[in-house]
Amino acid sequence: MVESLLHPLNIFIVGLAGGFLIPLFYRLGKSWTAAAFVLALAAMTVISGYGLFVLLNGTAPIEILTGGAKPPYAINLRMGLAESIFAFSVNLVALFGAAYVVRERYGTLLLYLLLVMGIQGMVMTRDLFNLFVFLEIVSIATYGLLGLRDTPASLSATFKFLMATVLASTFFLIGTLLLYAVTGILNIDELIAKRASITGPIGFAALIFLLACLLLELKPFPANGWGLDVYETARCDVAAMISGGVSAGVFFALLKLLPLFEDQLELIAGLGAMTFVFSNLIGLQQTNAQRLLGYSSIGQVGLLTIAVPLLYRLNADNAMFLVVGGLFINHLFAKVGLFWLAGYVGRERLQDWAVLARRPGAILTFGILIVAISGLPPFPGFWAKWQLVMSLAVGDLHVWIAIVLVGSLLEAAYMFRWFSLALNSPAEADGVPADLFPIFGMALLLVISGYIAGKLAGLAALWAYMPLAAGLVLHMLARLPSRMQCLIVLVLVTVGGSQLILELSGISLLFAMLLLAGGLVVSIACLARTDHRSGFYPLLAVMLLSLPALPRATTSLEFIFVWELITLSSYFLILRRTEAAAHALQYLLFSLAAAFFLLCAFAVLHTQTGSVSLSALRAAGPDSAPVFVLLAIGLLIKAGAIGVHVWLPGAYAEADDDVSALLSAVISKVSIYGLLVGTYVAIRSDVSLNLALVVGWIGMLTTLAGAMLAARQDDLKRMLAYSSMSQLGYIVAAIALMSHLGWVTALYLAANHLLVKGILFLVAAAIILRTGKRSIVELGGLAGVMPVTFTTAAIAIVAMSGLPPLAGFGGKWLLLSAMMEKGWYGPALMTLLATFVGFIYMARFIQAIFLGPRRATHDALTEAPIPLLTPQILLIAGIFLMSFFPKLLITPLSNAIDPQFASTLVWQGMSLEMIYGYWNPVPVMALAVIASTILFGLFWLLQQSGWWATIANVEIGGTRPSLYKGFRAVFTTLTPPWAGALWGGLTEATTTSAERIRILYTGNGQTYNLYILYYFLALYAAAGVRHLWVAVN
Amino acid sequence: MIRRHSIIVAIVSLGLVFASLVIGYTEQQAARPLAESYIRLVPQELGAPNVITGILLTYRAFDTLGEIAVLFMVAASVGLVLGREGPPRGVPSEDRPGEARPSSEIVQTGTQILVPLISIFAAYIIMNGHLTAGGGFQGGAVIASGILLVLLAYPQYQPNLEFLGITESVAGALFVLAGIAGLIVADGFLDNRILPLGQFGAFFSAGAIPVLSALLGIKVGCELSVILERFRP
Amino acid sequence: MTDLIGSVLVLLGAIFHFSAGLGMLRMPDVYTRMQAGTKASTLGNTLVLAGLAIHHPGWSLKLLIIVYFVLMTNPVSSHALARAAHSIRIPMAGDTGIDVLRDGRQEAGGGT
Amino acid sequence: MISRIVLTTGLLLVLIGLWGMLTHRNILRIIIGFSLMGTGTHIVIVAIGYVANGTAPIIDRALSVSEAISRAVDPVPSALAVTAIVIGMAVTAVMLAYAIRLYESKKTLSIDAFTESKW
Repeated sequence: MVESLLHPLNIFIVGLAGGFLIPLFYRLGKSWTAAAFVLALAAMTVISGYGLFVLLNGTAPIEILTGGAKPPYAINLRMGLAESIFAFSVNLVALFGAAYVVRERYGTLLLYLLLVMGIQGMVMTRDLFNLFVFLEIVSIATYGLLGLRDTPASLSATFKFLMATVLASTFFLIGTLLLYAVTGILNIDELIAKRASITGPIGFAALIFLLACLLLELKPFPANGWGLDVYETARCDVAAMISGGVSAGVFFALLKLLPLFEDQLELIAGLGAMTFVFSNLIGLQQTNAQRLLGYSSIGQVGLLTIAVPLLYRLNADNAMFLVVGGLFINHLFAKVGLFWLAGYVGRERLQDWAVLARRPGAILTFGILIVAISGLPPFPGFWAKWQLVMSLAVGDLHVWIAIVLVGSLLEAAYMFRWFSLALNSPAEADGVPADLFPIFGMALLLVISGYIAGKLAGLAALWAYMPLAAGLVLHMLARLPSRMQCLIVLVLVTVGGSQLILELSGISLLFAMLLLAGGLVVSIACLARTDHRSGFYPLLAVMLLSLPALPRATTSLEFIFVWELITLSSYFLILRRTEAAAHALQYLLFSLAAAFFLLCAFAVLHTQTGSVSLSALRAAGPDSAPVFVLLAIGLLIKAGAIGVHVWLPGAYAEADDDVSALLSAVISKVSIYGLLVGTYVAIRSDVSLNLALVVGWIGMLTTLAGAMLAARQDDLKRMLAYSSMSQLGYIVAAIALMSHLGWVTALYLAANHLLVKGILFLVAAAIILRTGKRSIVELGGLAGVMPVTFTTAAIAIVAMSGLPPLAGFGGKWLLLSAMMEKGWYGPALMTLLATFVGFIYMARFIQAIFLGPRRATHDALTEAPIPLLTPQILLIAGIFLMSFFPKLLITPLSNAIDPQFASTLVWQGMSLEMIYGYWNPVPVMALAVIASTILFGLFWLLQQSGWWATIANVEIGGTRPSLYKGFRAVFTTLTPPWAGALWGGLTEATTTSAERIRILYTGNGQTYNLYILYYFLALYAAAGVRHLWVAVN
Repeated sequence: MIRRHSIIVAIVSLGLVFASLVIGYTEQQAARPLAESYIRLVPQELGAPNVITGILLTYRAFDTLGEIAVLFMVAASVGLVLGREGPPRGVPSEDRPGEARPSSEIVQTGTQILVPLISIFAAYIIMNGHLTAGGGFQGGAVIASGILLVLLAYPQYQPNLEFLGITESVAGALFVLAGIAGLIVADGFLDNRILPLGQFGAFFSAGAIPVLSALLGIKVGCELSVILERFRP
Repeated sequence: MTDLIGSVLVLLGAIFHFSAGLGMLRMPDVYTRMQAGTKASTLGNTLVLAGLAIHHPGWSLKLLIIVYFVLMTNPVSSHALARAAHSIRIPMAGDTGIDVLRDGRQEAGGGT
Repeated sequence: MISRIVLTTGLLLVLIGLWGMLTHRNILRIIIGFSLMGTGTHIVIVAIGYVANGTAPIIDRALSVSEAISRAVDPVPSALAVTAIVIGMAVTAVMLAYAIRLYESKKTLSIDAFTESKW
């Protein structure tokens, strides 16, 4: 009995009977109607849920017969696994959405219930004309529900929507009947079986009519003005049902009929691509919240329309399941949640969404939904996109991969711009908030489906989710005082981190320890701030734990998952400061671009070696040069190499002081680890060794440019940001050496840079905390007032600049000897020049801030607080350890570097010990001291003789022309802002092109009908050309 | 001007597409296999002489059920959009005279003569749906035309919306009930063999088809009159 | 012989229908077009049906009912249409002589 | 031969409906254009079902089952036409309802007046 009650046919019986009986219940009383309505929705959800459960356990698709006869004569429906997923998710959304509709008039309940039934009818029916009837049921229910809001704008938008959908369904009707004229069949399964017989002009026209309707109902790019107007003006829950539910029904119809359109697959994918890219492009220019959601919803459906035909062409069925399921579920829950949030906020302009920041739960839900839509971990969109790129790469469809990634980047751009607008713009008093429950439900469903999709994609390891779990725990404890929370974070990270790095070995162990220890020590400084920072500590926990998780990743999926987790958590941390909004967005976009390059690299690797694990990098064949190129580009973007460094100073400098310390000291090492992992490939593929030289040159150029830019800065934190950019250049060059010694130097420099930059940024934090000023010109003579900070800064500067006896000198020496050994004389010369320029800004750092005349106001300053000093002292201890007992670090380093790697190198030079042995004696140190004094003397003379003034421009006005001003003029001329101009110009070009394309939507309904007609004709022509083309050869 | 030219170009090219259809079209010499089996099956399995009503009310009854849902929703949407319960709609503007004027005496007498004729004709169409041409939808439309004539002739006449609404819902619910009965008694949802097939061509024959056709006729009649009522100022 | 008469009647009916169509096109304003359309087509129908009745004597009763139905509906509906057109003051052709309805309404002081 | 003429008239009606819908400014004429297009589609549907010199598929004294197979018109398109006509009517009713509300909101029926949301 129960079995027959849960049969999918009951969905339609409940829907129809419920629909017909609601007016009767209304006569009984309003509460009866609402109860009947919710009961009907719940029944549908239970039935489809049970169907999903049964199908997951492997039963055959459930056949639904009507009219007491077998299919060709009667209409049949079918509930397979895909249908049950679509039906169940739409039902869930409808059930949650019932909260918005339940108090309306009975007509609305009736329409809502029949709409949900209509969508499931479209998903399940196997009869073409029945699909037309359900399409009409869904459309008419939408027309009725759109009538709920009766502003003039929404009425005219609905009329445009009405005209467009009637035109589209007429196409479907003509198409169905022409198909019947050619084949004499209405049942979809039989049609697909006999699709070879659909020939001749009528057959061709029939298919194009059908395809045109299905695509038009999905609101394709040029002919979707009407869809956008409805999204903008409809009531938010109706718009949610249209964007989520109705597109689900229509999209599944397209999926079902795809075998019929076998020679138009590329055309469909092309049209989908056009929609995906252009709607995301125009999305950049939107100011109205719901219209922006309209563009994003149309874009997401466009992405689905790209994925399905291509995967069908490659007949990758399991990939199709994860990709279509993941993308659809992601779009449905996230988009519906955001539309409800639009209703919850109740304001149109994006800036006015700042009212969300005042309500605690709301901003978290908004963040979850935004991250989910942009296809970032841990939500289903991310896994689906990963699987999509992998499958497309297997099919060598690289152009499509580029389209998908560029579109997703555009979407992430305007979604996160919106989020930062909501977080940072000033908020006025907010009204009484409606209930957040349905939206929170959607966020919860996203998290659950994200985990399931993750398991499907192959990442079931719990350790990958540990950072998020820690973040959740911290979020629970948000009520505690901030110092307590910080301690909990430190404890959690130590425990979690150590548990993470247990199984590691070799370089990954060393790197994991470096990142974990560095992160912990530097984040002690967070104790300095006692004000309540909502959301800071959970994000900090996520970031600190995902850092050691990166070396733990064994497959490329895990690597990208953790990589994007780090990017996300650091983005949100930077975003906390209102001035950092623009820089944070730049940081995110560049990091995402880097992640996408890595994704492409792993996709190409996957096609070549067939395996997803990172160790495949070692086994890469000789033709794996493109993998290395893509990897290198991605990692150089993340490391902030010359040309792509525009995001680095803004992100590092504008973030909170302790966050910027973490960013530059610890997170910048992530790209270094990536390079270490990636460059194995370089050794294998023949062409890569000189590619490595190119990377080496880029590294050295970055160092030089970074040093010069740092020397130009007046802002304290910007100078340190540029200096960490230049130090990273050294490390990149060291790795690019591809020699055993080179890699030892790289790791040695990385550790040294972490310690040094940690101290310097904490010093900067202390100075800003005490004086409140950031520009060096206004500071001076702080040594007297802040002695301890002065000493730590001095030690750090000495270590960084490479002066003996501290670790910096050892690092530079190793780097120089590695370069000599490799024969890279150019880069070696550049290293010397860069060190010299570096020394200039480091000297200025000490001289301008600590020595020299002190301002009167700074006399009463006190020493930096303890929590800022303790990490500095720990780091200093680290530096001393590295300087005076290098054996402790270098020996584990050299045998940590994979012996197999070392063996391939011809090792004729001095053994490490021997070089190391040479390093200690006094002559080498003396030589260095003499060299630097001579250089200084030379410049001092030049400056005195006035020759210098002629070169530097008139800027040196002071009585005693300071050495520094001369250099500054020279450096400004040497580092013209080309990179800034390049990226600025690019963004300018995208925004203006978006502006120009937007004019297409004139708002006139009749014009939109003309666009629809032209869309059909274009489709007919394109398919016709392809048809002839196929016929010709 | 560009608009007009672009419209002309669009229509002409669509005309070309249609021309290709007409050229490619060859008239059917004999019934298609599906049609042939329907013509054989409907009289034999369902006992209904009119093959189209047989298809409509049994084999493709799910479509018809969808149809009823469509009409039901239109009545509801028009009600929502024109908002009977909302603020008094249709403030009498200058070009619409006060409340509607009673129509002329000729029209009233014409109505008195015609309405009985129309209702008889409608009943004939509905009840003989399975025997001769016609059926629930067509009959319902004729009923509605009768009611429209009455609305025109006597503007102040207010059809009882409450009653129409209830009959509409009850008829729909009964139709679904008949479908469920088919599931339990006969061998499929909406199967008409829940009642005896009776003698071929007789008034009470072809199982549930006459009943379904009657329900359909009443429901469509009520729905269309509700819609017409909503459209009055 | 009877077939000849029948088909002649049908032909006559067709001519009247044609004239109805012509009238609709050529007449200057709404009212004249309407009366042309109604009168000619009613007579046309009657003649066609009569011709049919001669062709198939068996059907004559049904045809009679149809003629009755046409005679009932066609004039009444065009009458209602003309009154409605007049009440929303659709303009008449220039050279109309007298307007009985308007004069009638003025005498009653536009009471209705 | 007959069905080819019927098919052409149907398609011509669709074109005329489209032309009316695209050129006329008044919303009611646009709706008339849409209903014309609907009627044209229904005529096309029926034309597709026509069988050479066929008659209505009603089995009675005049047309036995065996005879019907060769002389009866294809019943399926006619059945679909009934459903399509009902849908056409339903959609026109909704359009007229919105036309009334549009008229009340802006006191004009010209489609060009309703272009609020754009870009």
